[in-house]
Amino acid sequence: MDFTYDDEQESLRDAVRGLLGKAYSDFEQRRQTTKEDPGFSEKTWRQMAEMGLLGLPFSEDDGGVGAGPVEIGIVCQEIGRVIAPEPYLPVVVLAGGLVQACGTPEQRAEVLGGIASGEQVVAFAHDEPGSRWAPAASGVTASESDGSWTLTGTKEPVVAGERADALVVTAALPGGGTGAFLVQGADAERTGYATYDGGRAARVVLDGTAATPLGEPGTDLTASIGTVLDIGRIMAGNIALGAMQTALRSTTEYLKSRKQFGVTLNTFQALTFRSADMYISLELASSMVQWATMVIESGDADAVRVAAARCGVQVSRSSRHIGQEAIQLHGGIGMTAEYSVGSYTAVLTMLDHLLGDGDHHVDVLAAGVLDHGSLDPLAMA
Amino acid sequence: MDFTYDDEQESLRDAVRGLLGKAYSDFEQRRQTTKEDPGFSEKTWRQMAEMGLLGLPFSEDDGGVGAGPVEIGIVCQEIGRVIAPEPYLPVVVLAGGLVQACGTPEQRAEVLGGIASGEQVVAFAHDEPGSRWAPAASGVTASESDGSWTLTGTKEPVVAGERADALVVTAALPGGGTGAFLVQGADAERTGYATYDGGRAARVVLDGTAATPLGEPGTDLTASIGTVLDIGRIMAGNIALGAMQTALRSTTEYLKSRKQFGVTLNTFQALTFRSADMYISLELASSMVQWATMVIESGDADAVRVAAARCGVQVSRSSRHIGQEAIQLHGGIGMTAEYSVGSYTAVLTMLDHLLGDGDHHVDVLAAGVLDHGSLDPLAMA
Amino acid sequence: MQLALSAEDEAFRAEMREFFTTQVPDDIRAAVIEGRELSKEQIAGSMKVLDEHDLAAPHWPEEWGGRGWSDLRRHIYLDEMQAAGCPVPLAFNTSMIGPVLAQFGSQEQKERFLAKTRNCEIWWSQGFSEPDAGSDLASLRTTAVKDGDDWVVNGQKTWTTLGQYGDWIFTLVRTNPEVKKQAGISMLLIDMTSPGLEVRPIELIDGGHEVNEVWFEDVRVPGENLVGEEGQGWTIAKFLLGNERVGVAPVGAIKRHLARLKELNGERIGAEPRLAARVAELENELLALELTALRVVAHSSEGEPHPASSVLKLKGTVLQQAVSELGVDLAGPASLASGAGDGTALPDWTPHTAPTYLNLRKASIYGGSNEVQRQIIARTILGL
Amino acid sequence: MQLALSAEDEAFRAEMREFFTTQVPDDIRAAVIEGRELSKEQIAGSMKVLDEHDLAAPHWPEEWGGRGWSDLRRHIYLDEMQAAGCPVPLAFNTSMIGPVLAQFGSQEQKERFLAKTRNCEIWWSQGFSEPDAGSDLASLRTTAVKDGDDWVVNGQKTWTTLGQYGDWIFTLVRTNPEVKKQAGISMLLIDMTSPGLEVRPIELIDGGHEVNEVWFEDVRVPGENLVGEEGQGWTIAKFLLGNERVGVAPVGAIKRHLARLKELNGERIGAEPRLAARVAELENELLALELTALRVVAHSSEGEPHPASSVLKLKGTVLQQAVSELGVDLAGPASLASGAGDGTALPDWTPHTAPTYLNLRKASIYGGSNEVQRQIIARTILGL
Repeated sequence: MDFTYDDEQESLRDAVRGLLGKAYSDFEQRRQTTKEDPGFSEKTWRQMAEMGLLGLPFSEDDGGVGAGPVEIGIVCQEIGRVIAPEPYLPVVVLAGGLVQACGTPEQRAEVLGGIASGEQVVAFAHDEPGSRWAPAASGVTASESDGSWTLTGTKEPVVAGERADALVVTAALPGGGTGAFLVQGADAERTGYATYDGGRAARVVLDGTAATPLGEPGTDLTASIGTVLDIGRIMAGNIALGAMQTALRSTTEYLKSRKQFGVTLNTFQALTFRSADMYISLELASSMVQWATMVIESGDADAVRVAAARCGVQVSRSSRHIGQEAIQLHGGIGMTAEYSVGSYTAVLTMLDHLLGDGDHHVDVLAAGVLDHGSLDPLAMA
Repeated sequence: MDFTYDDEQESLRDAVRGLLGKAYSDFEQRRQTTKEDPGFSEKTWRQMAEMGLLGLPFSEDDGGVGAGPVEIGIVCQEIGRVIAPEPYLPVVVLAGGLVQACGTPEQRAEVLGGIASGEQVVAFAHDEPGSRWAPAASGVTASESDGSWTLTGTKEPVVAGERADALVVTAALPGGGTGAFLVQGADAERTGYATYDGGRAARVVLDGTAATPLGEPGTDLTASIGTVLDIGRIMAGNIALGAMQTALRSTTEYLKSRKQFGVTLNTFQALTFRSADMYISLELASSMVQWATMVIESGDADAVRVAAARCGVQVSRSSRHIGQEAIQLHGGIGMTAEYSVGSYTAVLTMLDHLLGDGDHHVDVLAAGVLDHGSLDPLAMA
Repeated sequence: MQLALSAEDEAFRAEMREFFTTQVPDDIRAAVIEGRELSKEQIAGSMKVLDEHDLAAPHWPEEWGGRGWSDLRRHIYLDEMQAAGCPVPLAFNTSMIGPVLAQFGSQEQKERFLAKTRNCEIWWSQGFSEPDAGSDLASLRTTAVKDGDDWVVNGQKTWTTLGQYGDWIFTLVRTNPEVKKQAGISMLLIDMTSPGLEVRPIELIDGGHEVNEVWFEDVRVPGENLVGEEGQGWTIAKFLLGNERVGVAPVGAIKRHLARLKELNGERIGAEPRLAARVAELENELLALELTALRVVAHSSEGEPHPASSVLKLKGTVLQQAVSELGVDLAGPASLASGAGDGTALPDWTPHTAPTYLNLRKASIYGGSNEVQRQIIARTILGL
Repeated sequence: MQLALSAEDEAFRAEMREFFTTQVPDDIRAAVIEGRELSKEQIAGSMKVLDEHDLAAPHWPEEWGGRGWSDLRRHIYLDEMQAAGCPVPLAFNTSMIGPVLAQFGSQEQKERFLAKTRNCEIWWSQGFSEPDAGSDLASLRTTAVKDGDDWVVNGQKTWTTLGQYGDWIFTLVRTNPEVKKQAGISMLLIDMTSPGLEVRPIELIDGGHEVNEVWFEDVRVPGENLVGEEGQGWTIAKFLLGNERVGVAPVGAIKRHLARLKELNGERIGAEPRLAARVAELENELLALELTALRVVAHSSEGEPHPASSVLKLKGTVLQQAVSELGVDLAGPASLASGAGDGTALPDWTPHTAPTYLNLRKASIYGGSNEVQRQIIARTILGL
């Protein structure tokens, strides 16, 4: 068991940090970028593609790099550090991840190649009104007629759904179970809007819309969707980890520089002690995120499911604690959109509710709490 | 709605404070008293009888004073302030309360008169191995033969069970339901022991032991037992309130006098802020205890049940917070038996588990949470 | 000790309930209940209705429109008002500058301002905080220099809530830089249409615009607009901030918010024991807070708030935030869709939950941060 | 990054598990697992067994019985030891004075003491804290005055854990009152049978006797018992306290405690979702703590603990206390019967829960209180 990066991983981190650190070297750049559609920088997205980041998890045959979860986690952490608004999680990890897991070789080559090169933004249209982070779909249904498939129903919210060139849409299959389909963006009725974290989402209405089944038509993909969501949860944890690091650093820097009553705020023990508690939350989250990221490598879906829940609980608790305290310790300025820290809290709140919040993950753990005596991290997965 | 004491209530408080404050004017007196059996001062108990405190809730016909719950609450708060070890709650509130509620006129006159005069210590033998604060009994069963009743089974822990002259024992009735019985102390096999709060409890083994049914023989008294337990919970809250007041005061006094690093501890903002949080916990508990005490007066068993749960949740949360922080802010000395504050935490812990802890009470509230829109304290009971 | 309301207070309560649920326009109440943003017209309109029935400022001196109610009645009034979704009268008018003018103002000031303050014909803004004087108010830098009969004001105020609607602003300014920090401060009333005064919006993290910077560049203020004596500003500010904290916990609004979440999510709450317990605990904490408010209010004396009112402010904001956090959690993935607008396919209460949660982080910062409240408790009550 | 253990480490782990579960006497392990108090003989006996297999102090220099293991192996060793219910070697011996003597002691001291320290033939006590020098250790007052070759010691130490069993005590004493607080402190090894030395018990709130006062009245200590240089005591103490914090979170013991509570209450946990969630959250926090320990341990360098070890100490004590609180709650009304003894009709694990809970309040006070740990984190890591 080893928690250190090797040289290549260190280089990757430095390169990503260089790219994103430059793109969002001050917070105003992020703010301006998120003010206008599509809510992220097409230029930065292209540069990420050029650096190979958008194809990082995909196999080389499919136009990717074939890197492992630790590498994807590094990219996600760096995204989190500057809360880069580029839709890496929904496009590469979720949509790309499901195509990688379930697509035919042709679909993989086409869709993943398109994502990796930056030519295609592919959104993951899974959430439905009334759904709560389950892998199954029910509000959108798939029909087949003479070998042609159509989808009907509404997906909302779909992150980056309006900008997307194509959508990976989950839908209830006529024979039961949930399938996934490729839909051309232009074929769906899309209404885009801004989200409170600076991103964009859309309502996607399908009404007999032409769709191509991902993989073997009619196959129930619920399990694969579940695993992709689990990997997404762990990667969301990586993004949150990077964001928490910056939120804490902003806070400690503020305490050192801001004066009240004639002295800097770090003179007030109550505030420094609370910063110490934030650091503890950060360290615990860091351990769980890194561990869960390594569990993905095991390829054991059950282990990944549990690891995603374990990581999810800790990240939820830590990110609420750190996000709330970061604003509080800043005081009024922390509430303003112009200053960075409030946006970090917004992103942490969004990540916490995107794929499952802490209480949701506790339910998973509580259901299995009697299956073991004590946990042994040296023998898990 | 009015939260102030009238003049008579103020006088009662001053009188009780005078008596108990003298009896336990310094903590060492309490410590010495609790070191030896029966764990309380027979002299103080007699003085309490002479002052009328032991018959306070009972009607004048039964040798009591006929005072209301607010007055009993005042006595309990003063007991809590010095954590007087006298068994007021189990003897007067619980055992006496059940006799008052269910006894025949003769039983009331005899038993309550005995309690009020201080001649009889009567214990409440209700808890059984495996029971968790429920009003029903199952481990001790009652049998009747030719109009004579006997009890068989084990009650444990029974507070003041060894010292008691008589016991009020709950038992499963042959025809179903739970009854209550008077048993002479000498007729039961009793094994007494010290409890961690400085008190005494006993295991009471009954084996065909002669018993007199309380009230009409064979009547199911579960509801009355439940109400007496609920009143006991609210009075336990009053004791806890007094104990929390002293625990907080000890803590703030310690912070003002104890020096570390050349200055008194109240120079450290992290500690004073935590004291402020303790004060908030105390105030919230105070409001709930006083309110719930007034609800008893309504005589509405359902309202009392809910008020006991509401008060119980808040007192549990507050007393854990204050008890734990009081020790922590004292540091090492707070861990010693010689210094007072640790014993206050022990008593708070005992009270929290005697008749139902916070989570237990939350279950009661959660079950009814959809029965109303919002709570209206001006229209409750 | 007495649990029940007297028959008279019960009748009073029924009267208040009847008034708020029938006399305040339904569209305004619906907006409040659903957590939508209110327009200036809605807030001022509601105050006008209240004032027409002498209900805008019942705690003021009776001479200026007050009612001489007991504290309990004032509590009932506020409770019923919030339960009905009637907007609470603008604090800047009725809780802050109104009582200040009644206490410290000249007869001319009282006659000129008090009635219009009560019915919101004048919308007041507050000019206290500055970029470098937040919790440490006494270090403020905005100056007022005497020029003939006028004062000339220069400097910058910030965190001016709803300053974009303001007609007048009451400001703390430094009139004497020579003396000890607090001693050199005075209070001026400034017409916000004065030349040289500029209001600049501050965008908040929920995307909303409710606070502002107010800049003063050689703004001339007639000498008659000084409140009280020159150098008395600090005393007046303490009086004002003390009033601000009384009844500052919006218990009624929090209760309404929680009740609404329960109603919208009854099925889940009924099916999930942990969720039911979370709601039950919040509800119980709210009850404890409300009972504490009833205790504290009864012990406040004129102008000198019970120090335990800091408990209400602190715990009130904590619960307000906790209920808003419950809202986001109940909305779940739908909470992302904050900008979805009217056509959304999601339940229409869900998109607003996250912005509300983020916006309410302010509650523990503004109006005396929770750290300031802890300090007050530690010093004033505990003597630490 | 690598999740799995190497084959060699796996084998090592199996070996440790085999050893601890078969070589350490069952009665000792049962006492640990059931949370009963251990006798001096049980603790020392277990150390003797460990030492016979070179497992008492694997982190010491190899020359003095250490094993030169990787940090991971040391973690596995501690983890398996605690999981098996083997008492952890006496910290005063193996974590405190042993490493100090190996680093700062004279050759004679090393030869005289180290082997007997390892196998517990000498039971060491710690003489650091004083009534007026708790967290503020540098203000200690116990004096040692040179008299010929000897030192004469006067003063009082307190919080000496298990001092009633002590053969020797390592003490911080003031040898030079003229210089700056820290500079005048030295470390002396004192035979506890020396005339003038008296151990007085301190009763704790759980009724137990585990700490003591140690009084010194003209106690003569041979000059050869000075560790390091005169005036070097503060440096040595910092070295020692740094070691104390490494691996200070008894993760294995907390896990064992929680697993036992689960086993004893499986039926209720299975039936009550809120209880299951509480257990699941605790278990998850423990996992996070253990993973953090694995990360931190791997980054500690000789004698200079990773500052994040304060995280382990603080969070470890919080979880230890939380698990003990769960124990009392699970015992419910039976927790009252702390003195019930063998004949009790209650489940035999229940009477001990409340005293354990009360006793463990010490965990966040002793060995550097959690306030001290927060200070270390704020200063050393966050630069505040």
